Amino acid sequence: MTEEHLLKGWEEFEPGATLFSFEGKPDQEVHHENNSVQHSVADWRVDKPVHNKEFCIDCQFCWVYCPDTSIIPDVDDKGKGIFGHIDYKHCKGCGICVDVCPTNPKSLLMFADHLPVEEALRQWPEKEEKK
Amino acid sequence: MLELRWHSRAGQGAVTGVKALCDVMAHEGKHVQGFSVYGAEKRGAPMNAFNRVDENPIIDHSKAMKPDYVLVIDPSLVYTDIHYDIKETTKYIITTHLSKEELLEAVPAFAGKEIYLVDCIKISQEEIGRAMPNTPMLGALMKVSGLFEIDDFAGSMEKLLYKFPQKIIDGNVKAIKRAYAEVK
Amino acid sequence: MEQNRIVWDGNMAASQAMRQAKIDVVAAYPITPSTPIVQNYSQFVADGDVDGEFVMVESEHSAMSACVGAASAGGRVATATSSQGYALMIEVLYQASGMRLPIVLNAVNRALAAPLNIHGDHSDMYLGRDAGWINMVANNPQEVYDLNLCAFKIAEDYSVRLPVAVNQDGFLVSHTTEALNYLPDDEAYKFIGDYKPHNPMLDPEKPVTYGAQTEGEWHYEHKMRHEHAMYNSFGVIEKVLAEYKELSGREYKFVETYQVDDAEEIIICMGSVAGTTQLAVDKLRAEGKKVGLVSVRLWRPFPKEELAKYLGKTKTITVLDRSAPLGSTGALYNEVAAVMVDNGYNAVLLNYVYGLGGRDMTIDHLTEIFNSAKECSDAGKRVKPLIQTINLRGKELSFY
Amino acid sequence: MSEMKQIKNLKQFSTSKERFQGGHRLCPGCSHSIIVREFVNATDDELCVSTATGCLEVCSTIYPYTSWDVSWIHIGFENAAAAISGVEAMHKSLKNNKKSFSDKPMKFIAFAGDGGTYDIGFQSLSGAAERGHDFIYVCLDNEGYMNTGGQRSSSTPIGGATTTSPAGKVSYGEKKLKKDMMQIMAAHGCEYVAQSAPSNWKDMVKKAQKSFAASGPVYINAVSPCPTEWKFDPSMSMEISKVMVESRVVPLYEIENGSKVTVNYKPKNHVPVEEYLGMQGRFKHLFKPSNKHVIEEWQKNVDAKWEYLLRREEAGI
Repeated sequence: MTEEHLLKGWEEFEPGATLFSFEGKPDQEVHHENNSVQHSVADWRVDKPVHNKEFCIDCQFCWVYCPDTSIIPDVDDKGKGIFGHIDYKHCKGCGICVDVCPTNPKSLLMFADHLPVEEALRQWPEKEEKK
Repeated sequence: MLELRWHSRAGQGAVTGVKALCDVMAHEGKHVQGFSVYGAEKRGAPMNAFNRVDENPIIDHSKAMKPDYVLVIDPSLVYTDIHYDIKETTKYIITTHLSKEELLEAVPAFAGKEIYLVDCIKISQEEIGRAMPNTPMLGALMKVSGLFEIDDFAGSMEKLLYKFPQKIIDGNVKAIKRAYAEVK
Repeated sequence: MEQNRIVWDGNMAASQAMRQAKIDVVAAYPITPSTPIVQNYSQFVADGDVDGEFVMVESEHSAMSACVGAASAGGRVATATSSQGYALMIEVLYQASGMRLPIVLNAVNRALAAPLNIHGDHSDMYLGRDAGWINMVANNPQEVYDLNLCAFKIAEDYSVRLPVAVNQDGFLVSHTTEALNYLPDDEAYKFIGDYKPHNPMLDPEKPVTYGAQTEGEWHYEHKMRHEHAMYNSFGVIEKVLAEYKELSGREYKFVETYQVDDAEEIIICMGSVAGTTQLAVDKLRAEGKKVGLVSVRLWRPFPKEELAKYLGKTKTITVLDRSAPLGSTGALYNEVAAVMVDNGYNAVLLNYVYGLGGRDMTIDHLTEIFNSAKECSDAGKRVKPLIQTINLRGKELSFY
Repeated sequence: MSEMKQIKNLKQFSTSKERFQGGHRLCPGCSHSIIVREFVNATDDELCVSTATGCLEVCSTIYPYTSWDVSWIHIGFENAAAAISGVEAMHKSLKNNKKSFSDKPMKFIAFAGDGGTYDIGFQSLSGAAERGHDFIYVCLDNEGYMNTGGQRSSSTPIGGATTTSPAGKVSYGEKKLKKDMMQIMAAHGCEYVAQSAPSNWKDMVKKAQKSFAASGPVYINAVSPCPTEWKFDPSMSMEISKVMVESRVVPLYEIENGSKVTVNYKPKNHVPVEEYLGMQGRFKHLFKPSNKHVIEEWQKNVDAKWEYLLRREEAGI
């Protein structure tokens, strides 16, 4: 579904159907209303990843392998990237972040999308013994 | 309107000759048109090129023409059909090493026609260093048609060829003047 | 304006206008009969006469693709092609106009195979009819030169921002040497003006996306915006042509006319045949016959209103189409017929398919067509077949 | 000249400014966007990107949205290379004539799928590479026309079942070996040619940075596991990518200046091809006894190619 405010009349569009990434200059980092970051694909998701800070080692595998740019990192006081939060507006629930998570138990796990995060954290499994 | 038809073989410079004549005539304030009939044929194929010269703008873009002059710059083409669409007053200027008598004997179709002969191949070989019969043919045309004084025409051609090495320019000028003198 | 007189063929006229326009990128691929444009431009590059980039691509498809890339990047762009090359470009012609990129294309018109033919007819121009380009038609080298300069100015006008094709007949114009006048380099460039970029990809301060996918909710609006620009361009084209007349003394109209005021039989045509037709008109007028000529200069957008001005009083109109319509009436005929209906005019209409693959069309042929039209005028109705041929060997062939 | 961005580890890399945004409409688990992010985030230079028609193009710029924070153009299926060559030519022209919009270093990338590279876009790519434009061509190789329902391409490997090379009662699927684009592009004399897989981010980023440092044409073959048409669970994309590398199905190697081969990663443990094939629905039929010979042929081909690369590397040619 398209947001109503974007459905303009023919005379209001930029000639040539061009789209812009930013409002103003890029370094101001204000995305244009036509940047897909403004668009939610949350309704694609059946299961969602939940992050458990307790086990996370900030390896950032989940960040680099997320196909939906939905692992939003933070920067620590040393200027290094660490796990920040999950962008549930753009996460489609593919589960790659869980698959690539190296910790034991994993710091990211999939849960039903409607399950509250607090409940998911309560259900977190124990460390798995190596077979 | 003055109309000319060139008979040549592809690669002998008829198109260049047509353009050169256009250039010189346009310089004199005339309206000109030059074109040729192109095909997929390659070097050596018989081909035609055309000039139109007039006081008024030339807006006819058909190929239909009854030429005032037929210029033949390859000696062997006299044996082909070069007599179509001509009128009674059409004059032929022909590159050949033959005499008028020899030509009439070899090609009876020329009987009763106004023909002028000049050996542009030999002239260009001797003066320019290669068989390029187009510029000497223009010299011969000046003589037969009286369009320009030969010195004026040679001077215009000299300017036109400015991009070439001096040796080539001089050779062309000599060839033009010699053809002017030798055409009969 | 002091102008230089020179002898150029249509291809050289196009090449020289391109040189004077100081194009930033030319991406081109040679094809007869537009090859000399690409060759001439290569020589300009070799001689240091142009500053822009010249990209010799591997096909016409890539030529137009590189032109679209270059134009969206933010500079002046032009190319040239003919026939099969035009056909290969066609996909990208739609992209260029849809993205509203002011590219100038010298279309040296040539027949489309099969069977293969290198000579001039309008099959390729007709093929590009609906591609959303402004299409102008030049009937001789002087017009090729003049319309090229105007094409850049029209295309780049902000309210237009559409690609422009300057069409000329293959060989009949492209390889025909004529005397013409041209402007000094600086005056020609001043007329066109500096390129004013709009949404250039190369500006890192404003990243832009070209060529998005517009599905059902969007496509219609964008196409109609394009349509609006096309209709809107009449005014700009008129203005640019007027400015050019002021500068050069040479006047161009959407529709050129000759002896139409009291004409009872009119021929409507496009391209180099217009000059020959004018001579046929002179010949018949000398015999007291009331004949006239309308030559369409602007093929797209089609000047319906302008054309209507000349067709209200005539008895018979013969439309010449230089392309086989293959199953209907010719494209130009259809435009004229629509103008007649729209205005409630009721002259007899005839359509000739002529000149395919460079077949000659002489004053005599045109005289014959006028005389045939006269029979309809005298009868007050169409007494000839709707579609006829001229200068075609074999049994008489006509349709409808 | 641009400076190479320092990327030692993911902690450092993840502080990069994101240049490809979420909200695009690629399938969950699609490897395309992973590769794109690894690539475009590996430089701070300004970028102009062209993209051939395909999954990436369609899904990243469905009007009224663009996922690109850099300038981007799509023209057609077959002309991503020609399009970017035009952009690059304009950049050069404006720069030479002191009309540039910016003094910042600018690089040019074309992304295309294997359909737009191996097949319909091959001429345009060959032309642009031969002309020596300063551009990087990244093939997102998912071994078929996945944008339109999984038809075969000349990148589809032997035995692969696609909708136009289906397995059936008398057919084991695709009959031909995958076209070797790496060698073809190396033969064009490209300054840098490399193959990589998204699961090895370090390899990909290194190759991206080598590409950005090059000044001539670069070709990158990035294998892109496709959950939808290869038929595996979306969460397994990087798993599959890893097995492709470990089984030597996709050797990570590079060819510099048209000839110098370097194998960038040599797997220590032998993973049989069978394991890789067994993870995907598109090869399921190969495990019928009558098709066992195809798996054997697969293994033979993979081993031969691996040997060939090692010998090329050793010989230094």
